[in-house]
Amino acid sequence: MRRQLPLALCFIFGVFTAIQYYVPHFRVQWFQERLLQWLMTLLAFAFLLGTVSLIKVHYHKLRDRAPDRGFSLVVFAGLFTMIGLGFIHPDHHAPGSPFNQMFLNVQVPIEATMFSLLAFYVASAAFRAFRARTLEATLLLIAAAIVMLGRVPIGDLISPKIPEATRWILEVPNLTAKRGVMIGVGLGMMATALKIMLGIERAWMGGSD
Amino acid sequence: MGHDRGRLRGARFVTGFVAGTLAAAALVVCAATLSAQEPIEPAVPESLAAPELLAVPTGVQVEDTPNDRGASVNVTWELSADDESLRFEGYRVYRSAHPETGFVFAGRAGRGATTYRDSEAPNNEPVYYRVAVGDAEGGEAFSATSDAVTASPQWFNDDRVNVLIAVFIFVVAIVYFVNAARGGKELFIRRLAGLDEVDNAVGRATEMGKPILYISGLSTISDVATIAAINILGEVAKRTAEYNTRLIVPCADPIVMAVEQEVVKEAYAKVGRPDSYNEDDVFYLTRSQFAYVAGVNGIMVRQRPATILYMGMFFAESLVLAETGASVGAIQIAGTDAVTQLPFFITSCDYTLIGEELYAASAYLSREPVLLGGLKGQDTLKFIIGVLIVITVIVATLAATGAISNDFMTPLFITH
Amino acid sequence: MTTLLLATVGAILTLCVYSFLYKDNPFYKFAEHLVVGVSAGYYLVIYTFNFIVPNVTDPVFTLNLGGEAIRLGGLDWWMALAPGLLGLLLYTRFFPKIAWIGRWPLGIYVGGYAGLGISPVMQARVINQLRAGATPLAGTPDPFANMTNVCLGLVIFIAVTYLLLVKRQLGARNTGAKVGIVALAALVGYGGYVALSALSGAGVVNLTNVMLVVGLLGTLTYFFFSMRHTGVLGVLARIGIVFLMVGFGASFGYTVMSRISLLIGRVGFLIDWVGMFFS
Amino acid sequence: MSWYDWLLGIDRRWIFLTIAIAVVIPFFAPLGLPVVVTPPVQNLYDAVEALEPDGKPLLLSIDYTPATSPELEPMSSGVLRHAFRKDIPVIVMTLHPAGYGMAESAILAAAEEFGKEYGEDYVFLGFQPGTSAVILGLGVNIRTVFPEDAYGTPLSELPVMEGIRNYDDVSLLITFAGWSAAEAWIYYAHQPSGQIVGAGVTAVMATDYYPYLDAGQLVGLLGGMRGAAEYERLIDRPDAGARGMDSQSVIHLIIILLIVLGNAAYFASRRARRLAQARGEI
Repeated sequence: MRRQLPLALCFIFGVFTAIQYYVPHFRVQWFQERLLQWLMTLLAFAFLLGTVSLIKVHYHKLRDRAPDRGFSLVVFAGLFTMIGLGFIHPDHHAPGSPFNQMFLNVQVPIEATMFSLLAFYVASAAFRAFRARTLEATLLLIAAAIVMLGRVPIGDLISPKIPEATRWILEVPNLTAKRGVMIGVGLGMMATALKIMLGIERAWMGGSD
Repeated sequence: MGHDRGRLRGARFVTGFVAGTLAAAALVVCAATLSAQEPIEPAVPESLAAPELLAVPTGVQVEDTPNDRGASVNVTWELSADDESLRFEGYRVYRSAHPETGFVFAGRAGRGATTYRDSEAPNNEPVYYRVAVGDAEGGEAFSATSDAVTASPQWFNDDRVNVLIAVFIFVVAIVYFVNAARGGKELFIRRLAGLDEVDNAVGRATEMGKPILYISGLSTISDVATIAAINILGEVAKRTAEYNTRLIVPCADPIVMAVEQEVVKEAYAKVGRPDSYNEDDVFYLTRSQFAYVAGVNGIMVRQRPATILYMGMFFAESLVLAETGASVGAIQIAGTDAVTQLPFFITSCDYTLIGEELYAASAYLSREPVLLGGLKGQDTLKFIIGVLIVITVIVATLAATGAISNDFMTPLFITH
Repeated sequence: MTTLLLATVGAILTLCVYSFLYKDNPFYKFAEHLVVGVSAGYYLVIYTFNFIVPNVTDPVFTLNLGGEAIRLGGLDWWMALAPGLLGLLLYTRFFPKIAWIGRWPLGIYVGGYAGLGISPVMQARVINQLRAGATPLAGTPDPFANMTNVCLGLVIFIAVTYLLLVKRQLGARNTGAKVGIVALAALVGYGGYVALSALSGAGVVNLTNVMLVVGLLGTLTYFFFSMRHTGVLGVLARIGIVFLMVGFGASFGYTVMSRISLLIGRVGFLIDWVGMFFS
Repeated sequence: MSWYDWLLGIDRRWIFLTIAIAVVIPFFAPLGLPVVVTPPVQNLYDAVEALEPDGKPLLLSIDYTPATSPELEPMSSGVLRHAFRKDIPVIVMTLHPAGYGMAESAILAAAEEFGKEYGEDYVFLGFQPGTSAVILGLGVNIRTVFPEDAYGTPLSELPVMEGIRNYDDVSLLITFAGWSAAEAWIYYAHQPSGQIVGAGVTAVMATDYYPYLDAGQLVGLLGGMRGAAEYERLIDRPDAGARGMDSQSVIHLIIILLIVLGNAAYFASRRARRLAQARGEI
């Protein structure tokens, strides 16, 4: 029961979702649609697990008087405000709802700004780590420089050959390399999926025995 | 002795495989008999007759849609002579169980269209179709009635035979080599530079008295890369448990967190240090991509890990994480199948596992024969694909230069 | 007024995050902890109301499935109850004694998704790519012929220079000899370019497609794990890694654009915000 | 201290400052650089251009989130403007909860500009969770996936939705996404139903989608702000995409300069070290 049953469930449902791909009959597809809903619903249930973990970690910080514990209160404030607003006003996406306002004016700007930090990091990575140490590294940085120029108007101004070279890089070496990776990764994905179904990869249960 | 046990396990494996397949087949049958969703009844009929009617479409043909879930019929016709007319308002398709009367509206198609797929036809009952043209004044002219057609659902999609065959070969290859490995066959695996460093990196963190940070990507467990990351985490956790080094695992997905807690706990138990495991070190941060990054950046600058491992599925956050990691002076080892993020890991990390190498990593670290067997199976398929590429390229070249016809290649590549 | 207030909140938080570029500081810590809390709450609420409510609680308790009434104890009702029970089993983790029951729903989740992927991946990532990769090596027009030939000419030039200059260390002492060798290599490279152009111009061979095929085989070889990369395999794997690196370089160059777009978006937001005070 | 040691040891915050200055300046002093149209963009434009006015509707899935909207919003605006100018009916939906507000604001702005009427000329279906399940569901019946539009109106009461049941009744599908949604549309809409799919993705993702373009699984592709700028040029209405191109150009030059400087310093220092080694100083 402890190990066999979850492995059996894993195998049975795996074989079902694998086989339904070949069975268009509505009776099978009907169950398949339900099953997809089940999977998403399971994830939804798991969010409570995650949230409890987050609360626990920050509660322990407060309890243990860890440095910066004050900020754990900020986490709680944000978390409980959102949960409170979300459950009081279930109309989450209504333009004026407080839940949506919190999302648009707190979460969105912070996240977008975090994301935009990338522009700075790209520049510092280019300066710090882009070294022509080996043939491979040299090719990487030459290709990057050509594509960078070829994708902006200034490349067209310098020479019409640059956009042409950019297109060539994207559609010849890049295309075929990506295709190779895609096939390889595809095989790896299928093999891993198969090994999970067959109970060979069972790390998801914790441990390998 | 060991050989016999291997064979015994192999036999049990095969029995389990057969039994499981039967159970799944039973599930399919159950699902089929249980479900009772019948197609919706068609809507209200429309009025007929109007002045100055447009030319009707001719040659109305019908066929049961092949390889479908049922309730679907393909209707085709030839364009009305007035298709280009300014008064033309589109084709309207009508359906009836009787060839003369009782036609109900099934759907419409625009100017220039010659096909329509009715997806609300009754299953296993003959029906007839007529195609009407509507004009600007609301008038309608009907075509002749089509032949009878019976919509039916199919139990097998024969457009996907090629995929099925390919998957079958793949499954056979993997199962064969896994069994061979169970039987004790020695399997070689080439060096993966990044993974040789894992041991050194753990040692280094121990010396410096600093923690190791393990980021298993931002995807869910439905992503195969995440599974690979979890497997690698198990191996890494065994090493950190041995050295008694702190391992911090912030998670972006609650299910992944639940699984990783199990995996790390198990690893600590296995090397005999269950007490060193701290559940607060494997925790959920948030699902939100850049909120997660904000949190992890904070952990990096405050905990100053000696080693950071990035394994799994990554998105745009990869470089923010890796550059912040570099700025705190950590040794960084990355592995992902996210092609777009690989260049960033390659530039800012010390070692990077590219694409499929990530899947090979858990086999490489654990050296478990079954996992290595799976790799051998994958390589076999890769070899077959390589041969296929050579053959198809030769055929395509011969065909393009007019030496042969390449029609016989088509069935191999039909795609639907 | 509200707009200005809300924009100000967003702008201040934006500046808090940018302060991290200077160094870690309390403003950043505030924004970081706030967004972790808010976003965790956001996802909990969204997933609860988008999945648990319509798929489980509504049908099970109010017999309402997507706006349609269902029968208590009917098939639809059981189909809604099942994921609810499975979901609750996840919470057995909170009770160490029965925590192992939590593996049942995990088994369904992991297995269900594992099976789902196999065939579509085979079709989209393997068969379709194989089909697209079956390019004829001759007899088709080659829009990239010139660039391919330039590249191959460069490869010849570099190879000759490398062989004569680096490998044999001929020019280590003599600058004149170095220049001569480079000039010779350039000549050979240019000759190669002219010869290849003549070849592809005559339609004898489509070099771009040759490159695509060789690159594909090389990349696949690089991912061979169960054999040592020596001999032919070694050469192919080396070609593969060259193609991979050019591909990654291209991704990098392309990506830089996206990142800057985001920064432009944020800067635009801040500029608009400042503008609000003057309008 | 030699120049290369200084350069190699430079605080990265100076680089950050340079980037910040470079991105702000074009906002106040636009350069107005010209944009050349590439084939993937032209193909998508042609696909929209070929649609019938008042014919089968165009389905737009606006799947981006606020994080990627700077790149993708100009694209969706461009395509919406193009469709509205040609009087093509438009159905808008989203696969991402955070895409709801994005989709709504994009469509409202474009509809207002062209005086389009809700329900008659376009409709917004809102968000449904479950990516692949939603896409597969649309292939069977739109009404089971979206029984009503985003504002609670049943689809049967919206003229533009009349007779629209699944992909058979939709002319072209374009997805704008900064995540794997575009791939999902290929797998679950193009593969099973043969639905013609076009995509607008971030510049990062664009290279990954070339194989799909090449294999005919995508009819056209817009990649990043540049793709948006090209589309803006095709519909002859420069906007955010074109404006962004100026900042892009300047920063790209700076980054290339940084790569060159970084390498120059690296090789100079390596050479100096080798010479010192040769002299026996180390």
